[in-house]
Amino acid sequence: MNIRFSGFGGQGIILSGVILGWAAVLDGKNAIQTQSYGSSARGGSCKCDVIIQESAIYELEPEHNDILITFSQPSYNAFIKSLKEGGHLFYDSDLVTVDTNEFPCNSIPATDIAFKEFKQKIYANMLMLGFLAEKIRFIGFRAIEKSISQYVPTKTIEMNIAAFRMGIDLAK
Amino acid sequence: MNIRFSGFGGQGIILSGVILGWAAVLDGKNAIQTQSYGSSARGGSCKCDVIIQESAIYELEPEHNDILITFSQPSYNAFIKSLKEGGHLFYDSDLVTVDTNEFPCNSIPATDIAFKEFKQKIYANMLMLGFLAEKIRFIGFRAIEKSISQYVPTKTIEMNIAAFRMGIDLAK
Amino acid sequence: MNNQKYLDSLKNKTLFLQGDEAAAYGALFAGCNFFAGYPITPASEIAELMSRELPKSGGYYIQMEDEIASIGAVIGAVWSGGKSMTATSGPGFSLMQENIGYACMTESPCVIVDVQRSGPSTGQATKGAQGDVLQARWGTHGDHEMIALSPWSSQESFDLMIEAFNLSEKYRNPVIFLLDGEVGHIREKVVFPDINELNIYQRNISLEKIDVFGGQRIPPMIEFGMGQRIHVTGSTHKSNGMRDVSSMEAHDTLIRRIYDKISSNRNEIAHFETHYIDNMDYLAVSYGAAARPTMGAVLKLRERGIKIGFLRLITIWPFPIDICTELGKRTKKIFVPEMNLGQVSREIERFVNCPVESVSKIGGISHTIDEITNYISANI
Amino acid sequence: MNNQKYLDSLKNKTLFLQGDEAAAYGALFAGCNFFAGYPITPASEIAELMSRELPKSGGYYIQMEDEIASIGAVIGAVWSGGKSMTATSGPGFSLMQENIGYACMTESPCVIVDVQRSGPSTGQATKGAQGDVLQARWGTHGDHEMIALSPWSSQESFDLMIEAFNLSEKYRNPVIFLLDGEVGHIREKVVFPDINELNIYQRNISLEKIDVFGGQRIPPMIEFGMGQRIHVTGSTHKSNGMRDVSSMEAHDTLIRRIYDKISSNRNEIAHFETHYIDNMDYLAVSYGAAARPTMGAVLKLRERGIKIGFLRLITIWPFPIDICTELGKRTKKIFVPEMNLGQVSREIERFVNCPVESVSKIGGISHTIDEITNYISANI
Amino acid sequence: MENKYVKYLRNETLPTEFCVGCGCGTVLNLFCHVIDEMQINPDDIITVTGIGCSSWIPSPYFSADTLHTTHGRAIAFATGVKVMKPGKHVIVIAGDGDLAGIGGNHLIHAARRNIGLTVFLVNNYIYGMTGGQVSPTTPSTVNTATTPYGNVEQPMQIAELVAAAGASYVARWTTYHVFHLKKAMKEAISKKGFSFIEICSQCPTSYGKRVGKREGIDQLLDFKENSMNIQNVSGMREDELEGKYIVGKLVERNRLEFVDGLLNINAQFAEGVR
Amino acid sequence: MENKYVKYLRNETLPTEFCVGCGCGTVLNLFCHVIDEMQINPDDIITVTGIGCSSWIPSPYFSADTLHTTHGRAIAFATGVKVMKPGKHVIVIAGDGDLAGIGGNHLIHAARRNIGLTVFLVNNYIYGMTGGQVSPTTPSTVNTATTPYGNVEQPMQIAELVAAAGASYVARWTTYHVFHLKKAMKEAISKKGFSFIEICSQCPTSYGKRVGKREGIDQLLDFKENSMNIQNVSGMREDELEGKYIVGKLVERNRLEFVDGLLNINAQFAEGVR
Amino acid sequence: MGIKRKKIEIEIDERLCKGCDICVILCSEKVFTISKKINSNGYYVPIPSNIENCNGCLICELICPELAVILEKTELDELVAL
Amino acid sequence: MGIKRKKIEIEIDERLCKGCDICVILCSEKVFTISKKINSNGYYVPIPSNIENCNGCLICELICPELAVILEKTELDELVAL
Ligand SMILES: Cc1ncc(C[n+]2csc(CCOP(=O)(O)OP(=O)(O)O)c2C)c(N)n1
Ligand SMILES: Cc1ncc(C[n+]2csc(CCOP(=O)(O)OP(=O)(O)O)c2C)c(N)n1
Ligand code: SF4
Ligand code: SF4
Ligand code: SF4
Ligand code: SF4
Ligand code: SF4
Ligand code: SF4
Ligand SMILES: [Mg+2]
Ligand SMILES: [Mg+2]
Repeated sequence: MNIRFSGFGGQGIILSGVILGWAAVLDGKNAIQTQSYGSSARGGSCKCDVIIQESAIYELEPEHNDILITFSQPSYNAFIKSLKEGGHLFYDSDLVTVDTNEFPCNSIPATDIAFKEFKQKIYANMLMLGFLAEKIRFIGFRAIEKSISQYVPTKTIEMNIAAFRMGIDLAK
Repeated sequence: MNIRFSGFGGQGIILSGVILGWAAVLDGKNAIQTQSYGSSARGGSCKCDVIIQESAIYELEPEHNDILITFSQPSYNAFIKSLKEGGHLFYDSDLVTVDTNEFPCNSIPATDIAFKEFKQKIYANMLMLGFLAEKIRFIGFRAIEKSISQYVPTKTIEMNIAAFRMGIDLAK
Repeated sequence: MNNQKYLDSLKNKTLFLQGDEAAAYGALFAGCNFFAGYPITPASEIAELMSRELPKSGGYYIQMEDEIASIGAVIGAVWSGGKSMTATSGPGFSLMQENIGYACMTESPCVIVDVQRSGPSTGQATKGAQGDVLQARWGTHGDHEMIALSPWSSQESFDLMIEAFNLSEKYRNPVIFLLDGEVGHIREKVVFPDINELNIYQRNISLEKIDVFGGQRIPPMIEFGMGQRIHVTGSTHKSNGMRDVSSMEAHDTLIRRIYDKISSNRNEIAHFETHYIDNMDYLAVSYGAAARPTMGAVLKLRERGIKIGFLRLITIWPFPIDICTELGKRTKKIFVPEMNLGQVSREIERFVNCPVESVSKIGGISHTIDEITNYISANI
Repeated sequence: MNNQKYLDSLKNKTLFLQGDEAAAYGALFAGCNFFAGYPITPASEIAELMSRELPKSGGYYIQMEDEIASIGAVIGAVWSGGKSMTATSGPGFSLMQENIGYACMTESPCVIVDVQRSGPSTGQATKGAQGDVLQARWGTHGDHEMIALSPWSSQESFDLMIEAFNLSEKYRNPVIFLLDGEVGHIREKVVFPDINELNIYQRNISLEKIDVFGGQRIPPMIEFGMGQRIHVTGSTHKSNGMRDVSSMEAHDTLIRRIYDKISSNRNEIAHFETHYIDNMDYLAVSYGAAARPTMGAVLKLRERGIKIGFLRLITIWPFPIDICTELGKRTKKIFVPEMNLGQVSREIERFVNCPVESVSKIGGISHTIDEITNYISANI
Repeated sequence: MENKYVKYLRNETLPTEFCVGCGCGTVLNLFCHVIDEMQINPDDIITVTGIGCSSWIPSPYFSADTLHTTHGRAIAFATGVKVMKPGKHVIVIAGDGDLAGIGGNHLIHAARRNIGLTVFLVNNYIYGMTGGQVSPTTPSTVNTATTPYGNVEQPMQIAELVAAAGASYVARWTTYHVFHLKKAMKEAISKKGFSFIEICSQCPTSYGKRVGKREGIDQLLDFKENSMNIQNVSGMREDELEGKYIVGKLVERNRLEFVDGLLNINAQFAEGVR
Repeated sequence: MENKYVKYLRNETLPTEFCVGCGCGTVLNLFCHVIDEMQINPDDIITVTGIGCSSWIPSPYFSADTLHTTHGRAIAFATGVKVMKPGKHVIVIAGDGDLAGIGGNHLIHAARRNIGLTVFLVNNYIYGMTGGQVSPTTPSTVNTATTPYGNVEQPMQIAELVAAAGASYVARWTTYHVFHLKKAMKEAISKKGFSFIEICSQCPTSYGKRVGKREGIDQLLDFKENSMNIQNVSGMREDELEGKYIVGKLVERNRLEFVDGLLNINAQFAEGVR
Repeated sequence: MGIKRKKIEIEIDERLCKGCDICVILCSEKVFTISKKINSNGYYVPIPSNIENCNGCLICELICPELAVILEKTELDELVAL
Repeated sequence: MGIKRKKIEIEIDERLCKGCDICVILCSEKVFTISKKINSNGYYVPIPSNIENCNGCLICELICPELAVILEKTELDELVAL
């Protein structure tokens, strides 16, 4: 399964991918994660790809994704074409306007909720991750939570997991 | 014919070889000249090889010389082995003591004569060149004189040619 | 914390690491205690990790003013008892060439990581490539041999880095660690070993004054400050290290020994992996990032009934000549997927009589499995 | 004095010149008006002659702080309308590699002389060698092609330097002038031509704003200061020069064009000389200094009734593949005398099926005729 | 309405790729103003630069002949340009790492040689483009991506160094000092010989955030509050000056410009004097 | 009798290959005296050098561990040595072209970094070993092998530059000033941090003969007659100082030594403070 | 004698502005206010809401990193009774 | 009380000296004279012919580029009547 997270730098895009990839490994799967970063343009769009498979992973840069998660209009525009037929689109409904109905869509106003519920926009990524995990159910929640607690600063583990769980609830 | 000039830096060794080589060219022959120079050791021994042939010259570094001209004991010691059987040795009799009688020897106290006759030791090389030219007679004197006048500073052409001619006379 | 304690703290850990990071940890396990470098994409992660971890293990990280200084400091550290390394990408690797030659000439063991990016020149700085394969062999002036290794995964990046240090110590030669931007940047699972079970080659140091530059094919080293008053020079030297810049024999003896110590041990140094070679009509040869989709393609082609074998090079230099020569006799055609315009494929041509076809892709993105599968299907 | 007057003053002159000096005069005849360099044995004579002669012909000589700066200034001068060059030896050539790649990438015509000395590293600084042949091709990172020429006499050094400038202008690529310390330092007769009878390739300069980096295989150049506001970069760029560091297509298009403009014109660029190839059992291939005793040996062997032909390479890169392939089919064995441990011989192996034997000699002194004669006699 | 200075930029490259609040943009902005006010035709400008965020000021943004070179080598390339085009304004704009780190040798030698280049060094105290590694100007004790436990090196005083190397004009200003900086840029461009301005600039992304100044404005306010004019610092101790930005003109003097020196010799040959 | 300092040399390499009257020999001689007087065991010295005549002082002559590196890079190599061997005296001796020409960047950065190296730069105003090409310190107007019509560049004031770069100890003396130079060498070796002496030295072969001073003694007499102590030059104009050798101590100050900085951090980890 | 009155117009170029707020904070006359609305590039472009307070110091125009502040001064001659 | 009298011996190492004459010219007491005889290396080694004039300043020993000046001071104690 090929999953692409995308958005602006600073939205925690790459962290989401790393957490998911590692969670897949903890769950006994094979996973690789790659990211693209601009040279100077820190504010520009950024992406993070995760490939998760039961078998060994030989392809490093898949042409098409099964899942696209996007947190900004420019990245939506740039990457919607990479989504496979039948692929799933996830997006922040406040930040992205979708102009196609080719794909099954899933959205929450993650950034807004994060700001309202956790006082910091940065938790949007964990909200979305929970939302995604529940909708797709390909990686165990336990593995993801373990991965979260390994990757986020110790002081924020609780908050991040709370956001993740809220994401799950929102998807139910 | 392979000719090696040798001595200390500053004795005009290389100039002798260049003049002879160019004279050979002026005389319609093929000639190449090479020189070796130490890295920092300006006072150490130095050598200058000239190859003169009627035919094209393909060999750049002959193993053996037909003629060795030497102006210092260290260079004599270093290069006497490079002289071919039957090769000719020329040396400054004040500066070099010869310890073999394998080769036909020709010597003049060139440096001493230069100092006495021309007030500068530096003319020793032209004295020796004249001496050599007359003894071996392989390049026309006119060509050598023309070459000298092209290579020495304009002001010293006359003196150099005078020294060259004195060398010829000394060989007679 | 000292080195042993530090490594014990990592024992048997499993982490999700980029190839770059895995290489850095590999170096730490190999005993690297000195890193000098200069930031450059896509190699900076190595420096950053080393700057964070080395002080914990009692080692030293320095950021120098440029890459020339970096490799210089690395070599200085080697002779002062360090196990040392640097990491860069093409532009910095080009700048290091003069002193890489110095390391060959002085037989200074060290590891130079080149995380290859899309060149020439500045090219596409954030994109991976395999364009420096021949530069790794021929980048510096004068005759020399070279050891170069190229991993295809994070785990191998870790494991092979230990091997890189071992080879460099054993053969007293710089080792080029040819990562590529793709393998350097994928994050994958890496399992650390127990340091006590690893085979770490200990530098052969002589405490007496002996000939450090000759007398045997691979002489022992010394360490500065022990009283031998050794003379180390990049000029031609005698076996005692003293300069000899005029004798032909001195040069010939030195250079041929330095050359032969690698080339005559080619088979010991050359690592590779083969698949399906017992029963093949065609052969794919690849390495590093490109080897992954190649492996995928070979599996796919096999499924389709095409008898194709796969030779994955791990050691690039000295080139694994024997296996190529042998396999070359048993195949109709060799396909070489590489992220360059055909560099390893050229080398293979020297040893085989069958056609060798470069399946090249440049522009920063590795081949897809389909691209290779389709290319081979169409060209057999 | 301006350039025309200056060159007229040299018209038809015969001089006794070192290969280095002849190369410098060749450059002046070719219209070189900018030289930036850094002293190094055995190349300093070129700089010294240029510093003396360029001001007479209205050109500029600068000694820079190092070789990296030298090649940088050379490229800066090119885009400002200069015909420019530098000269160095192995250590400096290694340092220049990064910016040589830049010259390839920006298609900046210039000539880089490498008077090869005994390496690697500092080696034997005053001794000649041919150890940088493969470095000339592969010294910089990333995929690129290269033009490299190697003369065997002072006269050819002069003539070939004019060709070097012409090729560099025509193909918009740096040209490596691979002198060796031996040819660079022998003094021989050189006859200058009449400048008015020479074929000097005039740079194709566009006064309008056009695509300077694409659109055709070899686009015209511009000159700074003419109002086009051109953008020149060593990063991957579009045909208008603007950076594009993310698109695979941009990179692929650019790099393949830069590569192909040389490789597809291989036969036009490749100069060589053949002797006795119509009727031969064996073939000797050589170039530069080593070609001279090789020629002597071929003559001697022929006298002895051994049917040996001789291929003297003048262009080393792009490699004269066709002639090698062809002659390879007609010979039992190829002997390659070189002053290195076998560099051109490796390349030949790619194209022939007969045995290729390197007759290598290192240590600063070229082969004697007897050495080559005896070696070949003993190994046929 | 359109900003009338935008015409000096390559329009298709806008908006810039600089991070939000980056000082590079201010330097670019001021440079446009300077060229406009000096009424210099951009066709008479050749910009030369290296690799780094600051190098993007001329490449691609400012619309003139642009030579985007390798990391650290801009001044070396520019030397070749200036010799062949002595009548043009050859202007180098690049970063601290580029010009004073890897390229430091070219900088001091060009200053010594007194070649008529104008150099604007954008000192953001960090390797910005590569993501925040320590640079030669990073203050001591600062944590960066490669000094996670604090920088143990001492920052280079670039302007002072270039002055000691022999430049004809040397000044230091910050991106906060827009009027002074604009004036200094004009002086530098007008000056015959090697002229140099160290421009202290904010880099919120790679530097600011490491010193608790996450937004561009935070560093600008620091520049505002902690700058001292060079005329007022003589006699102050090193530790008193820590954390201060010493701004002002360090040097202005007349020496033979390098290319003039070359041209003189050539003229002597041309006139038959030699 | 034997000179008791010859024991500090590699005997088999004597007599030296320096030209008659070369100042490199005097530097070598004084260095032996200094080591003897300071009672330093040569086993505790690691010399590092580059390529050039001056580099031959340690390589091969002075008998200690010797790292003879590539042209210009001695200080970079020495940095690796010092970090791994902080307890040893790491001493760099090389030429003006080597350390300040091609190697200038390493010089200024090592000074800035304040790494505890001792650097003796033998400034003979020329590229000696390669036969007399202009160097960064060749005075203006001098004819050399590559400035046949006179040098149009300005000579670098190396000591001043190194001082501006941040060194802990900087002095300049000539080979004529044997007592001062000997004392300065001792101070430099004793000093913690980066210490530097520019030693003006004669090169009769490649430089002296170009300025009418064909013998070593001629340049020594020039040093004798035209030296001024730095304490007496303040306020003098540039043109008044032309042709003068400004000798004396330029800087002596205390700053954190680089390797100490690294060791501090490691110690914190070792002690579990971090 | 005439005294010059200046008419100042200020606009912010939506295409270029990245909402760094440098102009907002450095303007001593508080001419700009922070926008609450994100623009199509994703930035909050300030609004020059108090142009009448502008003293024409030009800091905003000069310091804007995106050349996004467009400031036009029109000078109107006006007779003033002394 | 003792006053120290110094005995000074000076020798020039023939193997090392290259006859640069720096010692000859810089010795303020003219202790050395230029030799007329070339040595086996081809150099004219000075002769310390006026050792008695030597004031022990050590310049010759320190400045000799070849470490060829060997200077030994022996300090002899001596009783002196005040
Ligand atoms: C030879 C070489 N080494 C390293 C790099 C990687 N690199 C690119 S930009 C840069 C540093 C940028 O810092 P600076 O010059 O201060 O510019 P900034 O981005 O801070 O404006 C580096 C090290 C390179 N491109 N080339
Ligand atoms: C990279 C490189 N460039 C050039 C040279 C040639 N080279 C050898 S010594 C030298 C200069 C020596 O001058 P300096 O450092 O002043 O030492 P000196 O001989 O004057 O003591 C040069 C340019 C080299 N060896 N390596
Ligand atoms: S990283 Fe720093 S210097 Fe680079 S664009 Fe961003 S803020 Fe500006
Ligand atoms: S060339 Fe100059 S520096 Fe070199 S040994 Fe001779 S006198 Fe000394
Ligand atoms: S300073 Fe410029 S970019 Fe920043 S908010 Fe104001 S107008 Fe926008
Ligand atoms: S010109 Fe000055 S007062 Fe007017 S808006 Fe701009 S900063 Fe404010
Ligand atoms: S100074 Fe030394 S080398 Fe020179 S003449 Fe005197 S003893 Fe001999
Ligand atoms: S010690 Fe002084 S006085 Fe005595 S010989 Fe030497 S220089 Fe002359
Ligand atoms: Mg910076
Ligand atoms: Mg020098």
